[in-house]
Amino acid sequence: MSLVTILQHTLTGVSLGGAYALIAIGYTMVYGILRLINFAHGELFMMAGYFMIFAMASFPWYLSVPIVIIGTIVLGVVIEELAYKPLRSAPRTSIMISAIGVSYLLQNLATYLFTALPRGYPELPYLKKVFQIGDLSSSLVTFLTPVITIVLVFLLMQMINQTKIGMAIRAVAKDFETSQLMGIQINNVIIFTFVIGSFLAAIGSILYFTDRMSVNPFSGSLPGLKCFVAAVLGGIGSIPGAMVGGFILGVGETFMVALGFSTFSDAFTFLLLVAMLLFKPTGLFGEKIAEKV
Amino acid sequence: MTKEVLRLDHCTMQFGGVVAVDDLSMDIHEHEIVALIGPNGAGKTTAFNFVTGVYEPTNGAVYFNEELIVSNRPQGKMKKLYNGTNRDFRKEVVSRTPDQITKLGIARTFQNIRLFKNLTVFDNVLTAMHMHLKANFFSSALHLNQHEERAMREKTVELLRMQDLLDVRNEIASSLPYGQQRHLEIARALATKPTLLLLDEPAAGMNPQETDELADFIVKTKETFDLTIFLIEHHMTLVMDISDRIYVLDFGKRIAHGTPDEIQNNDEVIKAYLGVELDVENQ
Amino acid sequence: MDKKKLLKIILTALVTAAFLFLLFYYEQDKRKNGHALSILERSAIYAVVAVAMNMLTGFTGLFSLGQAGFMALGAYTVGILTIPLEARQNIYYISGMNETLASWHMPFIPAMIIGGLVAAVSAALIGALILKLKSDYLAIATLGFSEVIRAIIASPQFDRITNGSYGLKKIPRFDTIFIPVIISAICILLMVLLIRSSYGRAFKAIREDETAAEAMGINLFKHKELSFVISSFFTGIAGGMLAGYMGSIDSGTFRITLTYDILLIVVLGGLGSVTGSILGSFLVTAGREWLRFFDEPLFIGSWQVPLFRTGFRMVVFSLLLMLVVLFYRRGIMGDREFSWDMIFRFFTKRRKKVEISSQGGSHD
Amino acid sequence: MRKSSILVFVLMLVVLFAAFSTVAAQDVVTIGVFQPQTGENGGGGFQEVLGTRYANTVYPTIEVGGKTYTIQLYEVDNKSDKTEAVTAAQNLVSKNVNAVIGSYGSGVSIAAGAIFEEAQIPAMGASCTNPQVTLGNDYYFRVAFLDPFQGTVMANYAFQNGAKTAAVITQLGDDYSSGLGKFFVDAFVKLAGEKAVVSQEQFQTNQTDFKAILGNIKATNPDVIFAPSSITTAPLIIKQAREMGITAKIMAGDTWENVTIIENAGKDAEGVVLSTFYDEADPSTEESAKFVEGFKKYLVENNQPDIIPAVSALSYDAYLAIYNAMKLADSVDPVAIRDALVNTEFDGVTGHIFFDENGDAVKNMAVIKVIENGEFKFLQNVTIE
Repeated sequence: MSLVTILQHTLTGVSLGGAYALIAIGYTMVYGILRLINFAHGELFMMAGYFMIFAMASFPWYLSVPIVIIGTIVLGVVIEELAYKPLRSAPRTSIMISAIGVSYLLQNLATYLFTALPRGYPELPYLKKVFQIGDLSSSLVTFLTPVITIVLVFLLMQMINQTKIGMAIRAVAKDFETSQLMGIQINNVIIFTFVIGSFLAAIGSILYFTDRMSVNPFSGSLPGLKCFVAAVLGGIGSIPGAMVGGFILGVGETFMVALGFSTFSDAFTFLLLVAMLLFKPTGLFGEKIAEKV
Repeated sequence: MTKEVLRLDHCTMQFGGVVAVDDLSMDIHEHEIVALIGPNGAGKTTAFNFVTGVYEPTNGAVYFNEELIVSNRPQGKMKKLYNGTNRDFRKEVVSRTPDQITKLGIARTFQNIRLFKNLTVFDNVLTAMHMHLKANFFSSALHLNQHEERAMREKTVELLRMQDLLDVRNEIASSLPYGQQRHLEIARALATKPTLLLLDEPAAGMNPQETDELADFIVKTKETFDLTIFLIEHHMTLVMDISDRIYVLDFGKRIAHGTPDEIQNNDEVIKAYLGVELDVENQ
Repeated sequence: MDKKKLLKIILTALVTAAFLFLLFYYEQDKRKNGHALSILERSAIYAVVAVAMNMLTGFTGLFSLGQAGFMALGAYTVGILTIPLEARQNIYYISGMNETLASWHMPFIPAMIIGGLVAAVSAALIGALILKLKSDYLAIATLGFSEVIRAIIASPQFDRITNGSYGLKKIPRFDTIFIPVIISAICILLMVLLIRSSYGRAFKAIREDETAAEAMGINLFKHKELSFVISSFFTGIAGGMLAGYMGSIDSGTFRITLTYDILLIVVLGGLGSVTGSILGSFLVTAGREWLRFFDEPLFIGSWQVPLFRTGFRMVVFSLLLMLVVLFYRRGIMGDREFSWDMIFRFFTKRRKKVEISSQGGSHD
Repeated sequence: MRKSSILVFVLMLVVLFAAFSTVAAQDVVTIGVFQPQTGENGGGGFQEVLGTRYANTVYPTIEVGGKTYTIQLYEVDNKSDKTEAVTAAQNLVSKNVNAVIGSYGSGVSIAAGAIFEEAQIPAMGASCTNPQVTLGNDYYFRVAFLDPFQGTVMANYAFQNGAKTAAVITQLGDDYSSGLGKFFVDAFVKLAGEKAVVSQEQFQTNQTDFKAILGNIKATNPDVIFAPSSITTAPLIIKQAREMGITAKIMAGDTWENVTIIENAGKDAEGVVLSTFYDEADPSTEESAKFVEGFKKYLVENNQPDIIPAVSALSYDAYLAIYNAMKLADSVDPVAIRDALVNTEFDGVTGHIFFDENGDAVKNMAVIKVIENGEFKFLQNVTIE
């Protein structure tokens, strides 16, 4: 494998990883607070793709992007309110099943509304411009994705660490019951978490689909699962962890395929997950939680 | 003196930098009722937990019937972190899982009752006999061990009768009143056929009358089942009434040891513990 | 009391006989009843997987999402071993078949049992790795392994064994519905016996409280592994039956959606209820067919009802399931089992209500 | 509460069941339309359904045995899923259909084949090109050519147009893609030598990122890339390849003749070459001319782009084949239709059609098209003897 090829693969991997990272943050934040694998998050990401297609059909891009973001946030919060909130006191299995149900529903709904045919993703100006550096060739979005990811993660970290709501999020993630007793409005915190998760999913969706150019009702499910794995890798509940996990996964997967093991690229993802859970269950950046007997 | 049943040998339990139990040594002899008392957070339950294999002690050993069952020394990072009193680290490392320890004949109850909540009272006790199942997996799964199964059921009925739980045997465990849940937990522990029974605050949440009954009951159970009992309890009247000997822990350290009378008159105990806690507990 | 018992036995016998008679009646005109028969056949197969999953999730408290993978192992084993020798050349038309395997052939039942064993052995290996994981992590890990199994089956490296991407066909299909129904009944019976045995009680103890179970001398790993392996064995058997039902299989059949289908059956029927799972598998399988009219344009007079078009069925179906999950959380049966007493009570209560209301009514 | 909900549930089921049973009519021939309308191949399946529906409007009745029968279509969705396909096929059998058309996607056709054979109902595949569909099944026929032929055609075309090296991308677990890829490799190696295929890559179902694969292909710098795959993946492969600066000619099989690809891949799709069954610009038969005119209108009526998908033409021909067989048999009995199909010969939209001993249409000509200015343009006919 020549150096150019390696660089090309690395670029691909990092860019893929950036998009993974943005989605993984949604998983990690929700899991941190509700201890719920939000299976529907991948579908939210897919729906954001469709929102963009319809927004761009009637509006210029600078209006479409906010529309997509708002639409995705609304959808994310609606899912929370309708499918998770009523089950707050139910066993964890019930909520998880509800999440699987929502993801199933969204897939079927998308198939029904938009047919199973893939839809072309609209091009945002500038983003698809192809760059040529020596033998390396790539579009702007590929370069931009990891940069945007890192910037957003930085801003998010600032918010979590500096603001009041960020503090509330950390408190709830640490101890649900106690923070409730301390007078934190749990439901507001949860809604806010979903707002952030959905916002990032919308951005991730724009970057991901601009790079991959078409959306179909199933384009969310596998990336969704992988992003959860990324979140676990980084340590569930940890935002920088989710980002690092996303990059590891993106690069690792790309090289697996590049080395001719595409059959096993998914296997690689899940084996990585199992290995991580067995040897360092808290992930790279996670905190250890002691269990009381 | 009678046979030694349980011995803790310089046991230290440390979580990160916090020393929960510091260099605890104690022994319990056959047919004794020994109580471990101390203020909240003194490390009593922690001691139970490493005896029963839930935790591994950071350093020290546990002997059961003079056989070494648990032994550990600080390893890796723990070695640097170690700040227990005893620097005399043990050599051998022996670890057992809770189920292995139960198989040796040590049964326990839990401070915050851990019943099989959605099973019936009857099944709670019957389940605890699974450990002694003689039939192999296939004959059990195919119900070919009818004889054994019947014997187990009879035994369960007997245990429930002794605990006055026979009338409620088809109730769901979590629907029982608190006192009965405690009794059920003891019945379930007895079903594992222990020789040493560890009771973690059995009187917690009971009214005075129930507590009195419990005291009688513990003594009676000890006799009937030929048991040795190791008890954690806050309820001083109960402890003083039934214990043969008492160990007192404060901040993980053993501060006193002796008969109930000796403990009641021990200045250090009164200072560390009785003065503060008894008022609250015996209101 | 004895009278009631006798009544129950008679009722059970009657219902069984009625069911068998229905099957027999359907069998008389297989062509006309083909659709109904295939729904029943598929329900019977799904019931086995659903009960197996329930044993793991509902009774042992291990949330596993690996069903599709273990079904794939069972199905491929049956496929490879039962395809008639003369058809094999045609099927492995791309890379040919492994010489040793090419000469192996056996009837359905032994092949199915081997399929179950293959699934069980794989489960034992996977279980040893991952059963220490806690609830949702376990779910994701099993789901992952299920995908790994599927990827391996489809990989070109295994072309000569599994026929890789090309799938298997000409697997002998069941001649009569009685074969799958009887096998399924036997499997479910075996699982029920296990659940009601001492081991079953130990499983439930683990579900209820791991720490307490361990303190009662129950070895967590051994019992979890046991539950996982046995559940996978029956899942493999069901996979083998699925191969016999479909006649042709490929790796695409065993995607995550298959696992989700089974999960929905279990949830609909009630976690912890065997009869619930059986009922659920019938309702889900048949419900999908019944809901087919949602896919066709509906006219009331000359007015075309909006929304009714292809795909609507699945939307309605998933909405129904969400409703169950949200408002009927414990499923149809909860964690109870069907019993005649339940029916008796249902009627006596109703009668009482009627009596009360008729008394009230006597005033005017 | 609980009981009343059970009652409601039972009632609901009863109502559903009642609604489900249909009313039988007299003098009706039913043709089952066995197609995926949802799932992975939902899009292509729908295009085939349209072709059949249109054929039904053109030939709504048939006179057989002195009686006039109304031809009714009975559509079932096999959801692109084999398990569903079995139930869907059984549904058709139970509905006593006289013949079946379908399906898009070879896998589901193979799954249903055994059931149709058992029930002795003739089935006419439209675009399922895998040899396994008809092989060893006396009741399955098809109007399309086969993958081995198609693979050879594309290999020949590539070689004749100066390609010395080729890369192949196929989808794991997809018999169409893997099979066609394999036939191409075999044929190309025969023509251009052992080392002519420089790279063979596979991707997973639902994979959307092909850059790793394409990165490898870029490194081997082939003259052509042969990437038979579903229409879902096609635009992704095309666009990502161009973005990465790969200039090799991209080629594929019949599935790619679908407007979706041009819509989604935009100008990157220019120059893509594919083999297909039929060219609307070159109506070879009388039927064909009639079809082009009528079907375009029909497409517009149904809110579809007015470019005729080849699969629609094929499913129209599948309908015609059964229609002609019924005429020839002078009966609507399924077995009689099957027996007549063996001898049926007619001019369809996609050419003159008759069937060989396997039940495959004897076709030795494929149409090669290229995407130019956002349209599929006829390039040449390739005939292989």
